[in-house]
Amino acid sequence: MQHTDMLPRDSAVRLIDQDGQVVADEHYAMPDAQTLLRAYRGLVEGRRINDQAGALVRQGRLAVYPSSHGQEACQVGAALALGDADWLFPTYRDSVAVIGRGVSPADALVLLKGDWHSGYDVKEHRVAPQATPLATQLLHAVGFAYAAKKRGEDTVVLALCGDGATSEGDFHEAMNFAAVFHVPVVFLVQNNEYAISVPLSRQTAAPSLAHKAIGYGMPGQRVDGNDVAAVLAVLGEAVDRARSGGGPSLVEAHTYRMQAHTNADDDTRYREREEVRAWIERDPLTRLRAHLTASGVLDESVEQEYAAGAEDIATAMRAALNTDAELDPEDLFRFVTETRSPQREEQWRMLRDEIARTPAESMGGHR
Amino acid sequence: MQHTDMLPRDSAVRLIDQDGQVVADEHYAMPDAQTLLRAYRGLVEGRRINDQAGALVRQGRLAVYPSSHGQEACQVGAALALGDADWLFPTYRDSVAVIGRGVSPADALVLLKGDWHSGYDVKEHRVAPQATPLATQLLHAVGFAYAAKKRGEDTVVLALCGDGATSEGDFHEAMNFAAVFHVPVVFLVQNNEYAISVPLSRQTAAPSLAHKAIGYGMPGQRVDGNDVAAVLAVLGEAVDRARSGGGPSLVEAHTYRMQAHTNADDDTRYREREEVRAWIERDPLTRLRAHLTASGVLDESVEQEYAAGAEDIATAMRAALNTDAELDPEDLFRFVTETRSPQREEQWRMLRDEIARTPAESMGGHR
Amino acid sequence: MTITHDDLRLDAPTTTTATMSMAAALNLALADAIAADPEVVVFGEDVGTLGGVFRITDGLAERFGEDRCFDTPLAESGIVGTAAGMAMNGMRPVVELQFDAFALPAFEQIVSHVAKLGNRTRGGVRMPMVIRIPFGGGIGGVEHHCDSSEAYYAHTPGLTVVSPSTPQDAYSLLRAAISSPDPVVFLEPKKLYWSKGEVDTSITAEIGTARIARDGTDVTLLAYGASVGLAMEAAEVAASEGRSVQVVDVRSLSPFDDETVTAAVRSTGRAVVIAEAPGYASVASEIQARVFERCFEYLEAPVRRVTGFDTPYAPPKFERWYLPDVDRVLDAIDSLHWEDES
Amino acid sequence: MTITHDDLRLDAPTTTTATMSMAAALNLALADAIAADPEVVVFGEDVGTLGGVFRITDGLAERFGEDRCFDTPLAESGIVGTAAGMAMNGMRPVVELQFDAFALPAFEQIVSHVAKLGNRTRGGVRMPMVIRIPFGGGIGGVEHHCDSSEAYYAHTPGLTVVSPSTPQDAYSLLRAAISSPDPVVFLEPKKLYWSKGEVDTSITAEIGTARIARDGTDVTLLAYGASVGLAMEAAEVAASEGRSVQVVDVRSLSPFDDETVTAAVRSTGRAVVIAEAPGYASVASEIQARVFERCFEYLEAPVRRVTGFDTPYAPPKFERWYLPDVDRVLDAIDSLHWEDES
Ligand SMILES: Cc1ncc(C[n+]2csc(CCOP(=O)(O)OP(=O)(O)O)c2C)c(N)n1
Ligand SMILES: Cc1ncc(C[n+]2csc(CCOP(=O)(O)OP(=O)(O)O)c2C)c(N)n1
Ligand SMILES: [Mg+2]
Ligand SMILES: [Mg+2]
Repeated sequence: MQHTDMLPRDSAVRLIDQDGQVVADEHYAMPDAQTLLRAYRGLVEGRRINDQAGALVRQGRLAVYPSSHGQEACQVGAALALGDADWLFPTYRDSVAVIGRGVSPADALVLLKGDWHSGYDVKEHRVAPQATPLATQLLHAVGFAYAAKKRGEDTVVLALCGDGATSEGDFHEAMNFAAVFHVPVVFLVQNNEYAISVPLSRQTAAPSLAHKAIGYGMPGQRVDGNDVAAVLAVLGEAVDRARSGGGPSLVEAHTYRMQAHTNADDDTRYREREEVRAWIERDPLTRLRAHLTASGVLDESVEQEYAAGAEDIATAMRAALNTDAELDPEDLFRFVTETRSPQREEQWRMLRDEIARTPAESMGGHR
Repeated sequence: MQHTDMLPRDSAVRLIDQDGQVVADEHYAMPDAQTLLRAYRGLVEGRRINDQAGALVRQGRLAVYPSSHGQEACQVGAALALGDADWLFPTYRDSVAVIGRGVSPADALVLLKGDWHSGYDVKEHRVAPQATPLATQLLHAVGFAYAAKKRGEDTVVLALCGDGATSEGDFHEAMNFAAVFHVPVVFLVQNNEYAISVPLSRQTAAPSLAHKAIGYGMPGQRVDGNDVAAVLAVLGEAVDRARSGGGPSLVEAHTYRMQAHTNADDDTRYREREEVRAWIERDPLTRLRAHLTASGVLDESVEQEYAAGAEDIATAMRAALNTDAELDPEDLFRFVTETRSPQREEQWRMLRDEIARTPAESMGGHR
Repeated sequence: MTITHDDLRLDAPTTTTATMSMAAALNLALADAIAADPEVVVFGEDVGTLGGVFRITDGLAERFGEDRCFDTPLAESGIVGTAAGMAMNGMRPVVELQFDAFALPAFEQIVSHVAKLGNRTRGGVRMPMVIRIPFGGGIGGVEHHCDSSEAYYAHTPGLTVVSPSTPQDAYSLLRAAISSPDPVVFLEPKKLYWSKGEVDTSITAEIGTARIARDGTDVTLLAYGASVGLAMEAAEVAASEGRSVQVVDVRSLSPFDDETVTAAVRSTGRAVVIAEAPGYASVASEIQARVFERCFEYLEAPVRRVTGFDTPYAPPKFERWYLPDVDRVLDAIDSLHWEDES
Repeated sequence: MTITHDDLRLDAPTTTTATMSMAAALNLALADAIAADPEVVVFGEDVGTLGGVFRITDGLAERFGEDRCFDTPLAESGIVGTAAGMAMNGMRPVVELQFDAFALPAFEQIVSHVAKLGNRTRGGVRMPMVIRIPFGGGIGGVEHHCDSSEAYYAHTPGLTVVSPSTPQDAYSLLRAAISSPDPVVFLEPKKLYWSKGEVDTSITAEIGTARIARDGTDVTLLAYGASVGLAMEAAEVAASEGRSVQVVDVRSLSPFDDETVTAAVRSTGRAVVIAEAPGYASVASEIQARVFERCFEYLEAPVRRVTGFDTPYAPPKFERWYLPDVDRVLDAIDSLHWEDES
């Protein structure tokens, strides 16, 4: 690879424009219609999941929800770009991608509901626990991929992070380790323009985040993150490269967080409504819908089928979230280490005795 | 600045080749003869300091010494590139640069002698304490420069680190903060091919370390680190840019550590003698001597004068290091915080009483 | 309120007395400090335009300009390391790290530099900087948002570590921290951000002093941060059961006010230390050990501690089991060998 | 040697009994672990070709190949974070961080992930990894090379923290650490690297158990790492003065062997805790507090501690004043209310 081939294009790769028109690209091919249809279904479901989760927060059923409304093309693209045996290393914002990998919404939302720190079987779904400390999961992805490569498996690991997270030291160390050990990892940065309130201009002075790649000796590419066709094409190439021994790469997806950082955030304090509205036109759903409708792949009945499927997911989410889980206080001590320490055993005995002495309804108050 | 202007050249900038011949450069001008002569004097003194320190370690007068033998062009270039009001943020390996800024060898070596953690007045010499935790000082340099800029001073800060240190998260965060806040800092990476035993190829897969600069939105340049003329030219431009509000930049100097990492290291375990010998030909002193002699600037008498000056420094080093400093045990407690805590006061009283009860010669043994 | 020390001068432009939340008191302290000293700057993640995720820096950027309160890239080591450099160059940076767990990336800078640079240079440079960290739980936050990491800082020589439990102390201690020539880790109990109290900006606090929060003769509760409220509640309940409970707000975790604490425990002969952090090798163990050693002859019973369990902080739905509560404190008090009972 | 537990199976290809240095014992443990389990990998800075700055990994890369022992880029968070990912994928990484202070850049990974991932996933992933850190001073090293940071790790729930004081324990504990399903911070007392002793590779150690290093009836010294040697020396001197001193090598800083320690102190009624780290909010305070609480009725005198000062580690020339020494231990023993004297 020539050095300059590691540099991203001057503008983001795009295969379908805002109006649903195809953009010719000399390098990246348009995914086939079936794939796009599958992606569209994912977008519809993803949007519904985001909106339903938002509603559940307002109803007090979820502690907090970082929505990926507006970023669904990245979420769906990430889930679809991977093979079954591949692994995803997501962040707190990537619940839709997690669900896209087959985790049930109820399990995916355990963290945000507050029942435990993570609610799904990571090995069954090949999805790491959603990471909150920024950029830290990128290193786990590198180590995970290292182990897979060493065993001769052809697993690819896709690691997600946000634009803000690229400023963390761990981003740097992960990119560097990945390149030096030439492991099968794809880093996907969802550049949604903000890290909570801090705009990209305060995050970096680089021409683009994808320009960081050359500093590690890996290719970087920019993609329109609201064009799921382009996301699939660019991620697909990166995943193929990784799988075939071509090493890691960095993909920057340009997208936008349409809602506040989480429900606890008030985004009117740091960005103009104008700016948010302008992104409605670039919505990942409408553009793909326009394209698929125009090309005759999508019709009213398919639309309805997808909507109904999404509604079923939402119903399941409500049902799951409206059920209070049975919580076992001993769980506090059960998993800290494989063998419980005498100290923790003593503490559990104290708690158990306390609970035994206490009428169930008054726990946490005076006995 | 065009994006691609941030990329370094494909090969390192060089103004004088290994044989002392001038290399024409379209962009960088040869420093004037007086400057080169001053630099030469610095090289002679630097080499002598390195060798004398090595001898003092062998005699047990220094606890440890990380030698910059072979890297003197970087050390001297760093010291000369700065104006009096500028600041240097050096590492453990940069004693020659520290001394080049006017710190006496005796004070510069206090850390390595073991009398205290740092021995010079940082404000008087505008030299930060030599940093051991890798890359951490780069952030201090950024903050320092930020404060200077905010006050409207035209101070430039030169921050040094090694090739290995570029892998640390703090390197990344420092580069990024510097670029985002557009502060007057120049980062000089002395790429001496090794981080202790680990070769550059295990440190990075990048085309060069200077290629990292574009990922932060600052210019990067590569320079032959054994050609003091080129180091001065490239650093000079970077310092001027920083001073005139042009922001930070990254300079990678290609050089070689001719000796072991420190006296405690055995470099025969990880590199061929052949490799080391090959670098003798690229020695920074011989090449500049050849150039200056050929151009008639340097003659036998000046050589002798410089050698005598260097010998005086070595004599002063021996004298200083052969003197046992008067140590005051209360110093352990004096500087931890401005106001001594009751806890530390109590501990000092205990120690003072212990010492009072103990014949001086037996401290540390049984009383 | 027993803060009477006034050896630290406050340069607040005006003095105020008003009832306000701890969040407002902290905001006022920052504003007054910025106004009083041109070298004070406040920065971190989301502290500028947004005013901080807890709104502690609300309005500062607008009022004093981007120069005095601003956002940085998202990198905690970067924030603390840059602040260290500024402090070396005469500024008084006050940085916010968003939650306890997100201070950890800055740990090397804090331990190896912030805590040591003054000593390393024999006072040649001082590190007048404040690291503000919202700490503790009790707010139903998800993992990494509710830790209590004071032990890491208190154990580190060179750092001053304080935590307020009232709006008054929030104001006065933060002003004192910003005025300090030494680096201060300032731990803000999240749970108390919206608790209210009177604040008199002319009252100064001296770092290193504990505060008798409640008088009592039978047993001494030693607490800091959000646990002080718990101690006060427990004292109230115990009083209704006929026990006179003294409460000491330790406030300054390092340095520690041995004088006040030792005198308090000697006066009652019984003590319970309360803290939310896991107890093992913690500030609570330190206090327990010190009190034991210094009050040994005066103790009627072993000093007890009521702390968080030695487990990661609990998920929101488990908080009620995890957190020290009034009953747990009362149980501890009950265990203190009361010879008049049986 | 009282290590008799053998519930941890050792898969060493052969067993050896030989006299060797602690460094050699650690090297042997690594070699045997690599040979026994294909998932064990050793990596870090300079551990491959060079064999480690202390030569603990000497010859491993050559003998077992670059696959099993290799160098990484110079980034500690990278090393630990990558190891965490490997552990999630079934490997058993053993990483070396070069000195205590240079482990600090990895602190977030250690605290927020290594310690928590097993709990977070309800055991869905385990973190069978070992973080080896040469710790402590007494070797005349310059700043950042002699710290003792065990308190940071011991305070963190989810981490196992051990430190050997003999070549035998170095071997057996390191094998046990590598076999553990949980993450272990393995602290190697630099000062003892070249101290020698007999090593029988068939002896297994159980993490979580203390070791009675010397019997005695008048007073119990509690120590770990390099301080065990100091305790033994002090016991010897005290014996010559007529006092029978028991020495307990705590070995496992977390979990802690309350059973052995409590029984020991109850048997003598007096105790001194010895550690090199600054004492404030430390493992020494924890031990002191636990012993106080559990042995209160048995104590003839307050439990004392002899620790490093609450200052940054001393420059080489000041070590003689900084480090706990025999006299300081003897002074502490003397202060334990000996009624037979005055
Ligand atoms: C190490 C760390 N520091 C701070 C935070 C608090 N925090 C949570 S999300 C966030 C912003 C992240 O921005 P970005 O990476 O762009 O991702 P986005 O939320 O936009 O998806 C911050 C500061 C954190 N989780 N981890
Ligand atoms: C954070 C940290 N990790 C590890 C070390 C131990 N160490 C000291 S120097 C060194 C190698 C540094 O290599 P490089 O940056 O290339 O500088 P050089 O020594 O070659 O000048 C290492 C690993 C350290 N000082 N700090
Ligand atoms: Mg973002
Ligand atoms: Mg190097």
